[in-house]
Amino acid sequence: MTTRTRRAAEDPVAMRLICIAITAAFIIVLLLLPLITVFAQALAKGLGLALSRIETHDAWTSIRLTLIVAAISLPLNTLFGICAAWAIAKHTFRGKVLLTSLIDLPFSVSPVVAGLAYVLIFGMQGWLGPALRLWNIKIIFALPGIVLATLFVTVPFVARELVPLMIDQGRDEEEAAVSLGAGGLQTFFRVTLPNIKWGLLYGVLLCNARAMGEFGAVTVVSGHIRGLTNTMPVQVEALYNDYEFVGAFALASLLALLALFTLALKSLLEWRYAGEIAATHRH
Amino acid sequence: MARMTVAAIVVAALAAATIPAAPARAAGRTLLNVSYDPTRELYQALNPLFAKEWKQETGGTVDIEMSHSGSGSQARAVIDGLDADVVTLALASDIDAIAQKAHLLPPDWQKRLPDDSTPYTSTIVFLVRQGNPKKITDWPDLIKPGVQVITPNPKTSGAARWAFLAAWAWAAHRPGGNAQTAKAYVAALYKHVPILTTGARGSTTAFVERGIGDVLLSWENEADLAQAQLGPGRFAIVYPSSSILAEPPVALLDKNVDRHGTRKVAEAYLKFLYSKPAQEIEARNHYRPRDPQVLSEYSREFPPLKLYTIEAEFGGWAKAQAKYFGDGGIFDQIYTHGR
Amino acid sequence: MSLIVESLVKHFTTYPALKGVSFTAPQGAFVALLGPSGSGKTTLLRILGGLEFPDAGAVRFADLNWLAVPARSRRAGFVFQHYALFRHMSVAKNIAFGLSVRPKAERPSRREIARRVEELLSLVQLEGMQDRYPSQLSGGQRQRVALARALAIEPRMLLLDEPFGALDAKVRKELRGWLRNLQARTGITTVLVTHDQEEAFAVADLVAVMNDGMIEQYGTPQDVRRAPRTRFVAEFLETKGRPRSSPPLEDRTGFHSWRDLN
Amino acid sequence: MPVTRQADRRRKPDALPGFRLTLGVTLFYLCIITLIPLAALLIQPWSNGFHGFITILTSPRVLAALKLSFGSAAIAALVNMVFGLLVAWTLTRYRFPFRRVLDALIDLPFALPTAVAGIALSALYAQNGWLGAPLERIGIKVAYTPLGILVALVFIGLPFVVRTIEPILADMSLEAEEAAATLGATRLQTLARIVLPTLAPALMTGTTLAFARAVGEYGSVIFIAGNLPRVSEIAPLLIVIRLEEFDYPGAAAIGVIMLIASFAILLALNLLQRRLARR
Repeated sequence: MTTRTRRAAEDPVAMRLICIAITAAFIIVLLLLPLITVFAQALAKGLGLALSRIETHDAWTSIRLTLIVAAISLPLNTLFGICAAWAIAKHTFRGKVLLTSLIDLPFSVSPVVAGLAYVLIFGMQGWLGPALRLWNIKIIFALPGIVLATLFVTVPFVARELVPLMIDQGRDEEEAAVSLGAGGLQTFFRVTLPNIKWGLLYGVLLCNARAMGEFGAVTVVSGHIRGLTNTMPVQVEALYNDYEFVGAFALASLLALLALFTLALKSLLEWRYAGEIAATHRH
Repeated sequence: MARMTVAAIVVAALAAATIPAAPARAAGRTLLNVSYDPTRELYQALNPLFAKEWKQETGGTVDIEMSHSGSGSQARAVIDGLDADVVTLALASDIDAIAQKAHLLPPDWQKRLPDDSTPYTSTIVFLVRQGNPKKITDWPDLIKPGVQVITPNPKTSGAARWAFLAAWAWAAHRPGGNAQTAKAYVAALYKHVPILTTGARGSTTAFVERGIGDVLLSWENEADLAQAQLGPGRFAIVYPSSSILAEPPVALLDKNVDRHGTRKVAEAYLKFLYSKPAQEIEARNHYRPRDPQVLSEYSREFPPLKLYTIEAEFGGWAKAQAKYFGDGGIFDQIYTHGR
Repeated sequence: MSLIVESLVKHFTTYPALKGVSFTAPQGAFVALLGPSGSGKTTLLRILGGLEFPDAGAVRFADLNWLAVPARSRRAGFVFQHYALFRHMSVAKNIAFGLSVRPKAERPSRREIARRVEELLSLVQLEGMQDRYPSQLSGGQRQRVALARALAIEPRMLLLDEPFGALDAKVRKELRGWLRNLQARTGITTVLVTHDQEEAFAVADLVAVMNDGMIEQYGTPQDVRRAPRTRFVAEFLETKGRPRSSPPLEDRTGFHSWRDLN
Repeated sequence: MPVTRQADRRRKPDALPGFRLTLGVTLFYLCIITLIPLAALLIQPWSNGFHGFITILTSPRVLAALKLSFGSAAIAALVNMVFGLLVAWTLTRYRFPFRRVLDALIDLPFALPTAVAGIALSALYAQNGWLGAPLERIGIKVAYTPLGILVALVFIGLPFVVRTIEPILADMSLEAEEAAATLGATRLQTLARIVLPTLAPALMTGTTLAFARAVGEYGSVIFIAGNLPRVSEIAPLLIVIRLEEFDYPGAAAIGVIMLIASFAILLALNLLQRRLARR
């Protein structure tokens, strides 16, 4: 007899097959098909046309603007995330729950609301608009506004990655470092940072993906000046509305490639450093 | 990891350093033209020509930056500080709003240029699918059972407001027609509208690319463009018995051009739109030119039809905007009672 | 140079941890803080190490207002209950840490640090283990690395928090004797926290029996054993070999599953 | 003598340095980036008093938009709860080909810009799209209907549920399940009475997060929703429309309601987690 007895915590074969089938179907239909659609639509009329659409001046400038916005937002939000995580995870104080909720807030606030809030402050009809105009400082409908809107929506990404990780790790090692004579920065760079680097990298990755892909908040403050204040997602919408479907999906494919790159890098990290990540996750 | 952070900060600093250089405008050399959705191709053709003429006349160079979106949202952006030198929008009330709320130009701006500051006109036509399967020839066909009409949201789209008024004018002028019957007709019409996009482009996309609806109420130029670019032979334009004379006006924003020192070039730019070569380009882009000579040259492209005017029928945009599209206006009433 | 602890009071948000604790110990003494979990001994130790601060009271050591000295300047070698080794550093790096973070002017040369590490490794009998990582060591070995790390900074005071708690009985006994010898040789004032009376009596010169945030009795092991002064002490000494209760987990706030959001 | 710490009586000293610096940076940054702008938003809608605020919010169109946003977000969150649980279970417990690829794809909605997701979904579910065409034949319309909104919201919400319960599932020891089995429980009983209760807090957290995110979603929805007032017009879109109609108080009023709702959800969630962590 070759009947194999099932282990107690194992599910019946039928259940396993059904679960796997549903999971695969669900992920393929819900997630994979839209992704493929982006590339299929971009290449619908040939690779050459898709590439030529990316090479236009407006597309290039939107790519450049997107990179600049990400390059400014990332370090700022990384610094913020580290500071917030250090304060929240390594110390006790009143109002911690409130503070974490505030950090989380941009994450569930509609990005449109964020854009609206900046318009209300910096717009010509807003608080600071007229004064800024007097000084000839441009915030909304220019780079600073786009950066601010992006910062708003990406504020929580690094912090929410680091805080639970650092809470999990406790204060022991930092206390040991201090009792051995290390200063604050030494403690952080030599003890804390090596332990959180993968979490930090993961947070930065997600933050970057969101910063480059933000649409709702940016579209409200961008001004839609082609070749000047259109970020890639805004340009995608503009092209889409111009019937430039190939162009829209070509630019969208770049963003989709970025997303794939993010996923690949994340999976690679998890796979390559699985041991280390697990080790730094728990004792 | 520390090195990575440092590298990221350096990159950011470098990026930040390059920024002021990028959008910096050399005074008087750059014009920002804030326009509405369908004019993209038009100004793409017009701008280089103007730059060339300007160079010939003055020796200076001029760069014209374009911003396109729904007419209403563009006006909003300008009011909120989008630093436009000239606006070329879909209808006068959007520029009125800029005058009222941001005081960037005088209230009588429309008198400053010929033809109510509209160098070209257009109208609302029907775009139907190949072979006109639902046999749509005029306004009454739109409210036949089973017909789906695509038109954007009049609250945000200029084209939609023109379409609304075209329908209204037709209904009010038919035998026995009055405001009551017009309202009933328009209410019935909007019951046939399955989706309401924010801009003209969105509704064209839905109709052409996504295959929704039987008839699109469209700008004449937009319908031509859709037919030419998106699907030769897939669509046909139907001219109804009457429509409206759509006048998309242009204006320079005094406060902004004075601050930028661009008044001269902005004035020249707007005047250029009335010149013969410009009128030719406008005609080729399916806008009806004001110049009678050019218009007659292209008369084949623009079948004559009865066009009501906003002035004569509705007492001008200032009145029409509040009455039909303001809060609690007729459009709101139709919608509240409709669904 | 003696250690003087005067009426330390410490409240955590909900309960008092120390309710006025005083004792003195001469230079070079080996003091054991003995008591059940929750009696305040770890809090007291952490105050001595500069990791916790009392609400009231004073500590004098080496003729200094000890509480005013920041933790990093105290040179108090702290051995944590769970060792708190730097898990991303090799054994050698762990031991060298305290020396390598000194300001440039005071920092020994690389070679000097390497020499010291070697010395300490042989002292704790871990020769040849310098390139291992903490995860590759046994409990007893980790324990000795932690000790070597604390000794590397030439501590003025050695603070041990249940140092043998996580080890099995045989290793515990072995290390205990070794520690006693080491302390005798170096003459560093040492405070050890334990709930195991046998351990306390075996290594310490002086034993402070703690209960509920107070010292019930303080004296030599012989005195305490011979003449328990309170009922608590008597009862505590009787319950020999009572099952080890697990130490309370560190208070965790609400963000435990925050990580899981993304 | 070193500087004594008695100078500051408000806060107990702490062995780990940098608390005040990092908290200061955190608060300053939050103020600049989020709090001040949101305060500006909160001030805006009261120009016509409380009554005006209420009037804006109780107009049928606004009510319908809010109902649609919160309702479809709730349904999407429930769909994600069910499928997310199943997906997470399958991905952590079973081994099968391409498991890693499927697992990696879960994060796609985090990484893919919402506007790209929006145009992709609407192309996919349009009448002539790969999925839209066959669905149309069996009489189901997705694009440009409220169903399309649901699809977009399920899309963006899935990773929240899966990624929240996956680590708990992975950490969960098989021993408890095996113990249940030795005590005579059937597999189904074990799943229902041992596994599910253990997962419940995380499942709830993930579902709430998916909900909170879906309520405010804009980019992926506007392309696929018909944007028909009172049928398929979501609240964030109505904010944009109000803005374009120069109706700042109207836009801000809807924004304020959504802001309050999301903050309440998050606060409740964080308090809940704190309570659960104490258990």
